[in-house]
Amino acid sequence: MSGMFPGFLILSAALFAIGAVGVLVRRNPLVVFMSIELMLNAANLALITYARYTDTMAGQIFALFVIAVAASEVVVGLALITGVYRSGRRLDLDELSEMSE
Amino acid sequence: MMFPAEITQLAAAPWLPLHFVPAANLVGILPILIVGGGAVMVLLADLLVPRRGNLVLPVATAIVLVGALGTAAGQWAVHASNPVVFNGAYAEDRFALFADFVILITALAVVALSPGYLRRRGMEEGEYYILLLASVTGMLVLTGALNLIVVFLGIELLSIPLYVLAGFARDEPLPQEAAMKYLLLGGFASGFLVYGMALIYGETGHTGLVAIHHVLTTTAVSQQFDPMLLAGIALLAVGLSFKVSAAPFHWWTPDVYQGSPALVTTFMSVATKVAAFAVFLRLFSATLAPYRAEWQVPIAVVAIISMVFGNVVALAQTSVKRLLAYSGIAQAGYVMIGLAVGRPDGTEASLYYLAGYAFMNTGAFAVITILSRRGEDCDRYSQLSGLGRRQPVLAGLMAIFMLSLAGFPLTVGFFGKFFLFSAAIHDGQLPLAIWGILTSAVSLFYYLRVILIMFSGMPQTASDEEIQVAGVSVGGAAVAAPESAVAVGVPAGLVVVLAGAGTLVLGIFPALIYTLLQGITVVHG
Amino acid sequence: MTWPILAVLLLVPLGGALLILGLPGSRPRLIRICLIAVTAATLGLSVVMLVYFLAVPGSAASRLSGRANGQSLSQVHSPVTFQFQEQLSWLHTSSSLSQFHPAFNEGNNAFNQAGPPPINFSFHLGVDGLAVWLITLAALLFLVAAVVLSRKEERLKAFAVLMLLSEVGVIGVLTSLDLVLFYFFWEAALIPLYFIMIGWGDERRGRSALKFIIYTVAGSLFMLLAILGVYFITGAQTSVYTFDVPTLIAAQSFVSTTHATTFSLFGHSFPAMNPQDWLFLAFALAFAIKVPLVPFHSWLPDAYTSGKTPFLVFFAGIVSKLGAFGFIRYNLTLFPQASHLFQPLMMGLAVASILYGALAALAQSDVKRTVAYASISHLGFVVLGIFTLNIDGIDGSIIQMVNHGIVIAALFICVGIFEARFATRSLRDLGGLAKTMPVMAGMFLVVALAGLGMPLLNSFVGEFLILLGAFQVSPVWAVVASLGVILACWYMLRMYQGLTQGPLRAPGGPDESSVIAQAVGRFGRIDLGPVELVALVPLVALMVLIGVYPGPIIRYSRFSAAQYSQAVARGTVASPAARQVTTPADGQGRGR
Amino acid sequence: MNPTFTLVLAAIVLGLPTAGFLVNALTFGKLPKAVVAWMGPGVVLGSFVAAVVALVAMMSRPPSDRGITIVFWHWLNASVGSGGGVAAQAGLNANFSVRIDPLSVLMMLVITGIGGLIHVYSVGYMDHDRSFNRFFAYMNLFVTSMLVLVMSNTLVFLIIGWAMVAFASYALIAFWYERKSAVVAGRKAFVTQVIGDVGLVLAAFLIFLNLRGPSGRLLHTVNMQTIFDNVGPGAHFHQGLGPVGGGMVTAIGILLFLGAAAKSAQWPLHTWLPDAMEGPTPVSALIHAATMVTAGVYLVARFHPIYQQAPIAASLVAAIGIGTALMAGFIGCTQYDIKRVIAYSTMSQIGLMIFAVGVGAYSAGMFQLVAHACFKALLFLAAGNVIHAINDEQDIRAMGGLSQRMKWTFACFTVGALALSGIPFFAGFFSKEELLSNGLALGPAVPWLWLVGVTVNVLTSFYIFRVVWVAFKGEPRSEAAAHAHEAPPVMLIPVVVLAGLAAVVGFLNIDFAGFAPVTGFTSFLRPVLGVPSHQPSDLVGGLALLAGVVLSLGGVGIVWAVYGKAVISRELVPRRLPWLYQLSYNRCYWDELYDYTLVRPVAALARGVRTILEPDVVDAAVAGVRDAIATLADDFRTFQTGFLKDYALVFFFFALVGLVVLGLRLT
Repeated sequence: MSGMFPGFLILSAALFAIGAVGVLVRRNPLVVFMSIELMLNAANLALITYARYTDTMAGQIFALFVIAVAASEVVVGLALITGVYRSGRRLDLDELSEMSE
Repeated sequence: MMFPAEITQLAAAPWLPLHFVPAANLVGILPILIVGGGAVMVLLADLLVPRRGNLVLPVATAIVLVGALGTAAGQWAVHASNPVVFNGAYAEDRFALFADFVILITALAVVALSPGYLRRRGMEEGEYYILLLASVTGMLVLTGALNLIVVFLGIELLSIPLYVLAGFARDEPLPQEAAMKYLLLGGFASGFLVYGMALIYGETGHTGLVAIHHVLTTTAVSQQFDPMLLAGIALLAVGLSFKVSAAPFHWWTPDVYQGSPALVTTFMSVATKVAAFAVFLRLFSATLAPYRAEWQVPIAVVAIISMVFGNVVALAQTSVKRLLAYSGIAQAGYVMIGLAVGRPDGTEASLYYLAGYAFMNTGAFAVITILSRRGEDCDRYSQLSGLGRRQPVLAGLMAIFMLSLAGFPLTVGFFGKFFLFSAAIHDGQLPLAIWGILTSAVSLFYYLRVILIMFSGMPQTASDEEIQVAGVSVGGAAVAAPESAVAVGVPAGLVVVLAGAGTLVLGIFPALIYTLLQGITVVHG
Repeated sequence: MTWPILAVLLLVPLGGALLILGLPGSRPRLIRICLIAVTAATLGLSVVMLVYFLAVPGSAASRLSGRANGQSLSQVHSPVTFQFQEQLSWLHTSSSLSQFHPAFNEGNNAFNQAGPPPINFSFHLGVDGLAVWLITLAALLFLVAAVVLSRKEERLKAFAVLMLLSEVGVIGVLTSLDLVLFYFFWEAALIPLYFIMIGWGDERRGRSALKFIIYTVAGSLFMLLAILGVYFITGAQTSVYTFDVPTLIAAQSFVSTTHATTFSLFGHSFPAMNPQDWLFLAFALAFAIKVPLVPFHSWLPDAYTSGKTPFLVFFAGIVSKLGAFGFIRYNLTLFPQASHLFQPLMMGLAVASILYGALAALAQSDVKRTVAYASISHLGFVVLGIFTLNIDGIDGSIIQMVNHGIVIAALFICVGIFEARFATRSLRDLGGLAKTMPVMAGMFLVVALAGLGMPLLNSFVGEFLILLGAFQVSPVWAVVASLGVILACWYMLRMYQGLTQGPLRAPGGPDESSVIAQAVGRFGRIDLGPVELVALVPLVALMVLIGVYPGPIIRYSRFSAAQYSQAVARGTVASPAARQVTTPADGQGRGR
Repeated sequence: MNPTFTLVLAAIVLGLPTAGFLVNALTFGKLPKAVVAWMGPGVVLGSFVAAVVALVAMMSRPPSDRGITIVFWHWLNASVGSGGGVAAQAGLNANFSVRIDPLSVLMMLVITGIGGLIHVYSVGYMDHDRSFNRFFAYMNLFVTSMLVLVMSNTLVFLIIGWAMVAFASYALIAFWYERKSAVVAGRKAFVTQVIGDVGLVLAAFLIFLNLRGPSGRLLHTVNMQTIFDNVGPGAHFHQGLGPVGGGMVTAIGILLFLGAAAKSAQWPLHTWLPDAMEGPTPVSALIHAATMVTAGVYLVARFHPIYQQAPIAASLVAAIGIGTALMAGFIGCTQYDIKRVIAYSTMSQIGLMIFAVGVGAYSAGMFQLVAHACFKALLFLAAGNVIHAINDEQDIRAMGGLSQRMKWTFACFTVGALALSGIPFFAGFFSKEELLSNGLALGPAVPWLWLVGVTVNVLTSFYIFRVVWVAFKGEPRSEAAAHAHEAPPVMLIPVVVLAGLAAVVGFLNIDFAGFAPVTGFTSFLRPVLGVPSHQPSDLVGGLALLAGVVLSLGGVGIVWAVYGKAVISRELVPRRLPWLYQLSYNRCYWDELYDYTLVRPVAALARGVRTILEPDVVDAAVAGVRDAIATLADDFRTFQTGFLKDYALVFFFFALVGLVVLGLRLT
């Protein structure tokens, strides 16, 4: 096991955690979105680390796909956020709680 | 490693522009190609035809779906001896094809319901059909996925159009909320899923399920369980549980089901669940089978929590859509019994249940879509009151779906549960079966209450006290029931009647599907 | 019998239901005629079946195939024999169900070692001396209900269709010889019943219906698990994986009840009772709720009070018998040893039902509730007879089931007649009506007497045999149970006298002519009309006939009672075959 | 006897009243009254004729050939033949078979003879009743039932007759159903009878399940002749029903007597009889004097083979009989309702009969039964004439002076009173003195039970002559009594006939040598009942007889002293011994005792079931489960807050749980 290997993984896990906490604590959908992106990129980091470690290509390709998918998710997400904004509501996720129970 | 040398040596048809892809591979994914290509065609057609009230798009969509269905049927009939294509990335085995059938038929039903529903709700947009087809494409990718990357792609391809569809009624506040919740939570769950996949990949060195299975078989025999790998499995399970809306990862389900247009909910609740369960079953019952002892109990616990939570909370609902959402959580729990059992009979039972679920849940939602009107879906209990008098046939069909969801004989729901419990008992998973039984008993209350509301013919005020169970006054919402019968279009009527007929026929002759299931093969790695 | 009479018996009401479904709802007279014709045809068919059955009792031995512990099961016959057997494959799976792709099926994969057992169930129909009588009773009561059903009933068409579907379900339960088929009918019969219950009746019907259905189904669901348990346990021990009832009954001779459980609770084996005992209890729960036995009866008074008379005729008359039928057909034959183990419990519950029902009946002022609790008390006798496990008790129960069906239907018709005329069923509001409706009072008297077990009326025969059977098991229980007879006399007379005797008391005043005028105004007549006579007279005639000449019923129910008592006797005497079963290899047996 | 001939006769005896009942019942009162008036009594008298023919036919045979069993139909055969994998097995085999022997013929004669007379009487008595037809339907049904009871040769049909009689009695007691008291009395009678039925049924079970034949094999029979053959004296004691005096026979004897006590109104099941006087008077005469209440005596006599094996049970029977006789006589002394006095008299007299059959003097008991049937029916019918004449007034305080206006009735009533009191040489003299003297030689506690029995004589003559004096002598004490008229012939003739019988029937037991066919009552019954094992010596018997007569006359003397000459104040006992008087007047408080210890507790229990157990336990348990789930639903759904970040948090939490659980392999 190469020396730097656990380091990258720990970094990846930390990024993932930061992203998750971001999702949990922020109320602005844009920031939440960015946190999700952070989580996905944490996974990308892990994938690439592993790809290096196992000396296979699959992880790198996987990461590319994740980046592409994340991008398309962002497109949809931004459109939705725009929609909410245009309907005259504040960009606050706590406002979006009409349905419950 | 992705493209070994022998693939390039295979002769490709000279007329194929993608000459480096063997024709067999393309034939293997023909349904996907048809639906995916169809989506593009419909996109183009949308530009050409006049916008509102035109039947070209739905008809075209339907043709695409029928074509895919026919192709899938052909593949089933051919029953290729080695169904693996694209070098182990995808399998058109019968397991996948079975799920494809269910998905395509559901999509077809949704398309048949669409023109009328969209017109009533005033959202006749061509994008609707495109998004639908795109989502179906994702589902078809998912059912046969033999590589973690493909699984991820399939899930996202399935989900992203649905995020849009959920918020398709752009001018209403609830769909916006639904779409936002779905998108953010979906992305959140995707993070877990991908991270889990990354861990599995890292610990096994493979993304292909076949290779992963080999590695796991070895480590399981030597009892060298890798905690990172197990953590990856856990995250994978969490991500998939989210997609099948199993508790406690179901939180998006009630809100999204309620907020989305009823027809989207129909599609979401059935097709998504089938596709997600297909990959769930393949991954766990097959690929991760060597680690069954490790994941069985957590999965069983999730199943039990789903059954309990879904059924219990459904009791307190007053909206049929929301009721069906919780019911869907519970049904996911039932299907997970088969998953937790993991043996072939468990897998079969789950598939049988999913097939039946497609009929009954599509039918139930279809009734709701038929009752919808401009600006809202009429799904409050109070709006169903007296339906038995106004529209006895529709109410009768709804009753069949409710009975089926409750698991009564004569309906497909009975044999679904029968096979599931049978598998559980055979595997010695008595607690699963007992929890299934107990929660089924609880579920009777709310399913039968819907029938009671439709048929009892009692004035709403009288039934308030009668049917109230959790302190929720059913009549409290005071939404007036429609006075007159709504018009049921021919395609919509056909869908409901066929769903009802299917529910009954499969409930009386389980062999019709079960013999199909007997021939199933699962490529599992 | 060369033609499939049982299938026809199922198809006639089903076809009738479809026929009526096709009739216009605006023609109530036509619908009613069709309904009566169909139910009458069913009764005719069942009588034909009865005649053929009586001609050759117990001729058809059941077939068996399979091997257990080196011995071919075909050498062993089911102790209970069935006639008119018809069998159609329903679901038949091979033993290797799904193959996980062979190319990848390597290594030491625990997953693929034990393939699932085949699942086989079939449309297997057949009857014995227990079922024939109940089927005939059912057909009769449905005809009576059809007669009682008024042409002016709202949504007549729907009622008629649902009624015929109920008949299909009930006959299905009684004729099925496959556990899955049995459960299928058992539950499916509830659906039309539920629709009738929520559609017709008093304003509390919705609650009553929900309570009934949830209560029954909740109990039945455990039976579903138990059915699967029987399947797998029997299969594991005898390698005969089947839901076929005769085969299972025969196979019980080979099932070792001391063998450790095949169940496990996440790896821990199940403690205390052996699996057979749990299965027995699961079956018993379903049946105890259906009968119902105290304390599982709370659905009954509500359901009986809410229902309309035609519904109650067949609901109280035959549906409650299905529980008792199940006790005999399944509990005694499939779990002989557990039947002996739980005999005190079941007899205790039965006696508790007898006394509790009687006491509760004694305190009611609502006559419908009185009849409801009386029914609990009477059915307590039936269950008491069954769990004497001897020939007299079981025989008495079979007869008493028929008797109770006749009596309770007649009682509900009578009570319904009072309710229709006076719009009340409270003993506080009614009295002395013999003066204004002498014919009714006469009929009601016979019915009430039959209800209290008067000799030369039908119930006496059954109760006598049941008590005789119980006395052989435990004189104390028999003596305590016979207190129920005394209480029955008390509450029946209380009801009969309360309604017909004493000073005239009815809505409309104490004056005879004004009472009559009120009733005529509300109903059209005061004493029995022709339709009501047509419904009541056959029942009353049967009460007398069976009371005076019970010979034929006994002669053929006796045979089945003997078979059942013999089947359950396997629980005490270790048969040679059972002793051979030393260590039934769990894995091998299941492996196939 | 010729089976075919006997079969026909028995069929006629049974069939005529049955037909009468059916015709009457199935026409629902539409039959013309005149037809019923002829048909009702006619069928019973026809039956009587057939019974007489049967008697004559029987007497023409030697004593050893006077019993025959005839099977009418196979009612229920629960035996199983072999086949179909089932072994052959004997089961309950109950035919409707009848036994024609001196005992049953005697009972048939009493039932149809006296019954016929009472039917005739009823035509007059019920003339104005609007339910004339119904009355005769019930009466005929009663006769049928009673005949089934006495003729049956099968335990099961004995029980059937037993219960049918109870029903007929109930129907007739509650005949005037608009009277609340009649309805209640009917119900009380019926419920009490059912208690007795249960005793009988349990006894039948014990016999059926335990009787062994000579070879020691269980017989599983309900055929009474077979039973008697196998328990009778001289037979294999250690088979049958076990050893003499063993638990089995004793239990059977006691259970049988439970049935007998209910039917014959013996303590502790006696309280229904006085209330039964709510029925029309002919009913009281037929059912509650002449026939039904004596069924208990018949039962014990018929089952004497068993009682002979069960001395403890027999002694109990005797003691209860004599005790009831004393108690009823004591109560009868203070009652004012004329019918109740006679009812207590009946209870008392039947107590004596029960005593007799208990000590083993079976034919003496039966003889008293016959004599009692005559004079008690006479008393009731005569009382009925009185009641009819003074507008249904039954209180003797409202009568008086009737001897002037109703001479025939008075005469007949007096004959009945004399017969009842045992004044020589009326019927009661012969029967009762024979009966009592047996107490000096047989049974337990000799001679103390006899002493009690003789004491009853004083009470008997006191209460009945008290009625004679108060009701018939003196001045009319009411308007109605002053204007009373003699009854019409249709009511009077049966009374006169019965008076004649009451006067002479006692001579039946005198063995006129060569005066065939009447050969003396005891010898007539000897083929069935045998003779008592001991007789008192002539001297002792003579002294006992003398004592009895003296005491009876003493009772008359007291009445004369109190009511005739007023030598003794009427208020003596009420004033000096008020507790004694109250005890008697209030019927020893048995009704109250039963009300507080049985009826009310059961009713309270029933109410408790309805008001507490049902709603608060049974329903509450179900509702509790439902509410618990509903509460759970309410709690659970609050988790679904609607806030996205809550969702994400819970999701995250459970994902961590899964991660930890799986990652650390906690499963």
